[in-house]
Amino acid sequence: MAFEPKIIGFLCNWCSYTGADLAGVSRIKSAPNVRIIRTMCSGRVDPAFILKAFQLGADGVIVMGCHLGDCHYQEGNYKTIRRLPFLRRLVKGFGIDPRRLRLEWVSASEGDKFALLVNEMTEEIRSLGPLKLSVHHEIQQPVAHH
Amino acid sequence: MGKIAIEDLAKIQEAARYKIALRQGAGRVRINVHMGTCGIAAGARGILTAVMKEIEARNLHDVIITNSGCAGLCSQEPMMTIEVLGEPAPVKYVLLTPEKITKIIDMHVLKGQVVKECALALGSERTR
Amino acid sequence: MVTINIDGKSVEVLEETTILKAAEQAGVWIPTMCHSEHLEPYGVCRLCSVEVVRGKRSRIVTACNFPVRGGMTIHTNSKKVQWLRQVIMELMLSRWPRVRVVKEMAERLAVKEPRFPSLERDEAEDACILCGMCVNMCNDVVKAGVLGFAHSGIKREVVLPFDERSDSCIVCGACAHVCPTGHIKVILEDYRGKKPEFTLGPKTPIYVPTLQAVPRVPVIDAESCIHFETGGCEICAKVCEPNAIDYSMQDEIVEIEVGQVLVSTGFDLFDASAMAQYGYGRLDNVYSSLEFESILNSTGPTGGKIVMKSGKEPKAVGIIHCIGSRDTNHHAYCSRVCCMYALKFAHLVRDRTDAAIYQFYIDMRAFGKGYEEFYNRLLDEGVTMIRGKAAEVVEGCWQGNGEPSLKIRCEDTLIGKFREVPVDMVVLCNAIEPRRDSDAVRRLFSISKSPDGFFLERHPKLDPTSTATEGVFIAGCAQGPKDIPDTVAQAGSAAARILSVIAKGEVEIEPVRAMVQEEYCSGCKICNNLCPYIAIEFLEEKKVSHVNEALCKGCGTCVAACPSSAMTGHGFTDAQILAELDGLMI
Amino acid sequence: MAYRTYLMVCAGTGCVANQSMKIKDKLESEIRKRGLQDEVSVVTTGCNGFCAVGPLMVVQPDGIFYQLLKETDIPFLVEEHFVKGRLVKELLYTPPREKAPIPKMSDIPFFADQTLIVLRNRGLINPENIDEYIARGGYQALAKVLTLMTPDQVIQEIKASGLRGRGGGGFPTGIKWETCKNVPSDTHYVICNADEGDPGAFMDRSTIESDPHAVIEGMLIGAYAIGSREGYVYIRNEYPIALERLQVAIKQAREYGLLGQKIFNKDFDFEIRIVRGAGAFVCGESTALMASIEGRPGEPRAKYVHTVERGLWDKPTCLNNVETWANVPQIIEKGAGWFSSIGTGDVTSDAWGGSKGTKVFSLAGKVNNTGLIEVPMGITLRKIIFDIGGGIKDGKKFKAVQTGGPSGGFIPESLLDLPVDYEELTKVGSMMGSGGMVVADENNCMVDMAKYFLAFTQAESCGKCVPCREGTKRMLDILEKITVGKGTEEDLVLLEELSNMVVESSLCALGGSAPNPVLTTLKYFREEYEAHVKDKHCPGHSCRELIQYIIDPELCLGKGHGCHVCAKNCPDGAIVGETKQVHTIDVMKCGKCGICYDVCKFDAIHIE
Repeated sequence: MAFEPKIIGFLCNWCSYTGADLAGVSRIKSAPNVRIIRTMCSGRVDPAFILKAFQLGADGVIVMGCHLGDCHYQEGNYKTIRRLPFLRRLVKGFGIDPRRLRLEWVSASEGDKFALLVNEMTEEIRSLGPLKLSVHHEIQQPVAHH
Repeated sequence: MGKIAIEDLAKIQEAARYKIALRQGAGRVRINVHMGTCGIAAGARGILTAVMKEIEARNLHDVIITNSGCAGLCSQEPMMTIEVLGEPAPVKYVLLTPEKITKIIDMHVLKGQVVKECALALGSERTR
Repeated sequence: MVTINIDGKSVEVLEETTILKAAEQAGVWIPTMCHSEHLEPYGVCRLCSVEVVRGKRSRIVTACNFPVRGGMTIHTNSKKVQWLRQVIMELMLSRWPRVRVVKEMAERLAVKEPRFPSLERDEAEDACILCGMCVNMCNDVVKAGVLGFAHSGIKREVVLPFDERSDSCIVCGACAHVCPTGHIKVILEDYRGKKPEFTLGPKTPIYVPTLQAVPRVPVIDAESCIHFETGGCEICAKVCEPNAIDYSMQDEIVEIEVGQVLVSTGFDLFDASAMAQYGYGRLDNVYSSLEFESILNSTGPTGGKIVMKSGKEPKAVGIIHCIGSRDTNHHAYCSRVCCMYALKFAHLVRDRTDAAIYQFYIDMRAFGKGYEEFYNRLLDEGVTMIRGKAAEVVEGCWQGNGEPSLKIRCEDTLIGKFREVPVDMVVLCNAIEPRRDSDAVRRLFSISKSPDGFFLERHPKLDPTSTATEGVFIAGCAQGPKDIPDTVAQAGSAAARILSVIAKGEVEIEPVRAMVQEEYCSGCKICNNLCPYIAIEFLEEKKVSHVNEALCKGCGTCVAACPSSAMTGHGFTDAQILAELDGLMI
Repeated sequence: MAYRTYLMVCAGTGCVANQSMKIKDKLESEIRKRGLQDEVSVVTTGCNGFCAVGPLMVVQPDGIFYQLLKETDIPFLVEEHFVKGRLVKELLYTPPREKAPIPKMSDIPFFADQTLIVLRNRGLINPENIDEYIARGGYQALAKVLTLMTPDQVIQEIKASGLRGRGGGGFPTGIKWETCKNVPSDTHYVICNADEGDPGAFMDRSTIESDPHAVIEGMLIGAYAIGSREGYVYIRNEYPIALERLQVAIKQAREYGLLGQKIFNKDFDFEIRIVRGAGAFVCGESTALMASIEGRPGEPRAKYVHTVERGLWDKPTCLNNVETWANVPQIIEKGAGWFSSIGTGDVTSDAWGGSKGTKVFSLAGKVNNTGLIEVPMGITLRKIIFDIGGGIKDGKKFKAVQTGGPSGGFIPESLLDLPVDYEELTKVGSMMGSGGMVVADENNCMVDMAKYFLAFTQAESCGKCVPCREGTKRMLDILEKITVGKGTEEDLVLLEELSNMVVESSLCALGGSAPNPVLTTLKYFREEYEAHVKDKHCPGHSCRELIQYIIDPELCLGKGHGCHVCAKNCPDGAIVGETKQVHTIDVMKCGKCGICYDVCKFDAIHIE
């Protein structure tokens, strides 16, 4: 069966998570590949989580937050916009294609934009194929030990 | 003169009193120097100046100096008539010289005594 | 107070009031021709001469400016006074035979034919009778000091400086207002950049916005009020008994501590001039819905009479729906209320005039209770409903009497034909759109907006009147176009939500907070200036940071930034998120 | 240097206009030529009042009065009188209808019958020299007031003196000062009204030209009494010499500390500013004058609130005429008793009960001795006109005298024995007014004179109120109709009715008094109006349309032998006749210019 990418989405509670909810309410069809974690603000997303996600086998990570200026906590997304681009250059070092990590602003009213992003990301990761990291092998083995 | 006080008023008044008095034609003594052509020729002008000098020297404020035409006695020129308020008749003095003038002014004008030796006669036609 | 006797009646008045005022109080009429209550008495026409007797002396004085004193007897109609008035009247009538106020006063004083020949130069109906009221008004009240008298004696006349248009004239029209003969005309043309057009606005600088205004109190438009221009006039202050007028009032910024806010900032009307084809702002008699609403309003500029700019009643009225609504170039959404008020307009036009009415609609959305029945009633009343979006409004004159009028071009989809409907007046149903400053307001209350620009409610179905932000509620058209019943319902619900919180006395807040584990904290202070709410302070003695729980909103930014993971966030600890990650990976 | 003789050369406007300044220069040069410059001093003085015989000079201390001087007479005069001491008979004054000249000024009736208070210094002092004013006792009154008298005492003195306004109204000055003083205010103003707008009146001008300091001292005393620190003199711009002399006097007074701060080191400051009138007659009225000082157009306001309460810039203001102010120093110096001993009536009980002191009149018209006279109140018109005035010119018959300028009335011969004072003149329909006195003789047409004065007031009307603006215009139209022979009987009735209306309801005194000339001529000379209306004939022979020029055949042929001079000069070619024949005038063509009447040496032409 075709490769189904696993994408982790970190969504901020006030804008993108509500946008996603709106997409659902508006019955917009979109790919199920993105698995969502809700954080109070996109600023809460620690780069460590993203790396952990890749480590745990995620093929792509997308972080969504409010448009600049809309953040419920005034400046949360300004921190994110400094961390994420830096992180994207960093992951190259781990052999992860930067396109597997994206940062997008989705406001509460942009349900269709959320769906669009999800489909777009899914196709892109599918084209990139599964993420093969040397670390993946050890993980499988210990699991096998149990 | 700058800011004046009330006392200055009197001073100014005093200084100009003679001028004003003359202008009002008020005076106690009237000296009339006869200046007909012959009188002038006989030196009446000098007499007039002398009289004025004497008056000014003594700072008299009530003497009127006038001149008039010839009195008719050309031989006695220069002549002058002195009339004093309250005196019955004017006195005519003749053959005058500056020296006589001072004597006449002292004696007659100031003390009211006629200087006989210089006087021609008592009385003459009224000028007023 | 002093008592005086006027024509046998004894009157008590304040000392120093004029005989004229005392006479008014005693109900005695005294003729005046150069008197106005706004101005100091001028006393030049002398018509108001009366006979005053004090002790044994009687004399003739002018009533308008003679100060009253105790024990005075005044005869306002003695033989001598009547004779004086008659001769003066004859003089005025002979010089100004056709001036209305002069003719009326002459009649009242029974002066028929003047015994003097006319001067053959002031025979116009609006001749100047040299009463001086305009000059005094301009100099003493308005204080612009433009008008004045020139020449003396019989050649005396009122002049502008150098007989030219004066720059210090503030075009207030006070002189024309006070001129008894209409000699002074204010020329309505482009004068110093002020283009006087038929404004629906107020006629005077001080006005009550509308009789339904809350509070129903007059306001002063500082732009056009004489006082703010020259420091003069102040007539409104003089006539206001409770002297409630204080020119020095300024706008004040008032800060009020509140727990919760209901944002019901309403809507803006779509500017129809953006759709040039309808000629709004270009053609006469093309009104927006709100302008037509003010014409219908009985306290509005036309007092409720439906009139065109020319002042005449229209013979035919066209009402065009969906201007700016249901239009991808402007607003895709339907403004919801236009259909119904358009029907109301049609009904009122039918009721107040006998004009033919045409409505151009796409779909008649009579969705509410009793709405459909109203629509059917309108159909019975003979309103022509044309199903088809009006394409264009053009000029045309169809009544053949040279009266300018309009033509509406549209396609009648029901009969599949192209039609050109001749009308006199067009009413556009402008779309309801978010306020121009809604973005700023949104950021102020940190609430977000929906795709059409209105404020975003927490949940479109389950919670339309509150927002994602705690304590901020919305209601009315700020949340989206709606009519009055819906707005009232929303307002009620928002108020109820607010009251319920107030009733509880305290507010539950989510326990999401950041906290410093002092053992791990290395005192690096990275988190200190990170926090937008300055909730993290540095304890000098312990050399560790500490979170002020009251200020912290729990966004977690500091948790992510802490290099030694000393900062944890309740409810969103690292462990919890990582656990979620694990969960997602199977 | 004490001079023995002073030549008091008159430098009033009238004499200056007749070249008296040139005469003065000639005198000085002739005296210098003869070396008499240390004995004889030439002094220019203010107007002596005898304008008819100007330019004139008085030789003091002899008191000899020389008149009608010409520059060419001077060398002979200096030689004759100052060198030889003989009078020059031709230059002396010979009263009309008499042969012998009268050398002494004090013997000339024109001067002898006058009582000088306001004009006491005229001809005696040089007005531009403050010392001469002080020498004549000037500023003693001010010193007395500032040292010995309180403001109230000054006011009581003026009230006791019975002095009344010389501007024309005759309001008791003492009461005016007292009311003004008692009005509480931080500022009081004192004004001297030297506008003197009526034609033929020049009393104020001569008073200021001869003795400006009298006015200044009077204002100082008034200001002290009222408690004012600021005074204005509103003087006509058409009086250049008076204006200049006033400015010089004020400058000198200021130098002597008599104006400015701490006058006589007393706690009294006073400053006088001069405001020049722009030539409007109405600005002689107090409220119009004050409006003019404030820079507003000169229009009167209703005086229901008197200017003593609210005048200049709404502050209490005391406005008096030049002559009133000039009387004040004398009253203070010589006491109220002395002043009230002159004039009529009794003012002890009622301030309006009498007219005290003297009045300066400008005698003009058809009298021989036209000029400026100051006579005691109560003197009869006959004495003024015939004794002082030297009777009617050319022996013509007296017809009427007009007192009070254009606001006054005409008084017929029957009332010549009327004593001149406020009440009497008002009773007969005229008024004291400023003091203009114009004598008319048989050749004056009363209607024409009334028209002349009304034309003046109508032209000077400020136009503010309807009765005066419209009323005087219509009255003038009617008078014009009458003087061209188109007047009707109803016109006379209408004229009288209009006049009474204008008097009763006009806003200010200009309108209130403008009809007086018409009303008095109607009252006393009704028959002349009737003549104009019914027989289209002008008794005074001056209304052009109503007179004819006729040649008397006997005189023309008999004496003139048809000299044809009149025909040659007649502009209209209306005289028919050849030389040596009787000439006749074609009435239709005759333009009534009167040239033939003037050129005919044989008086063959007379007017019907």
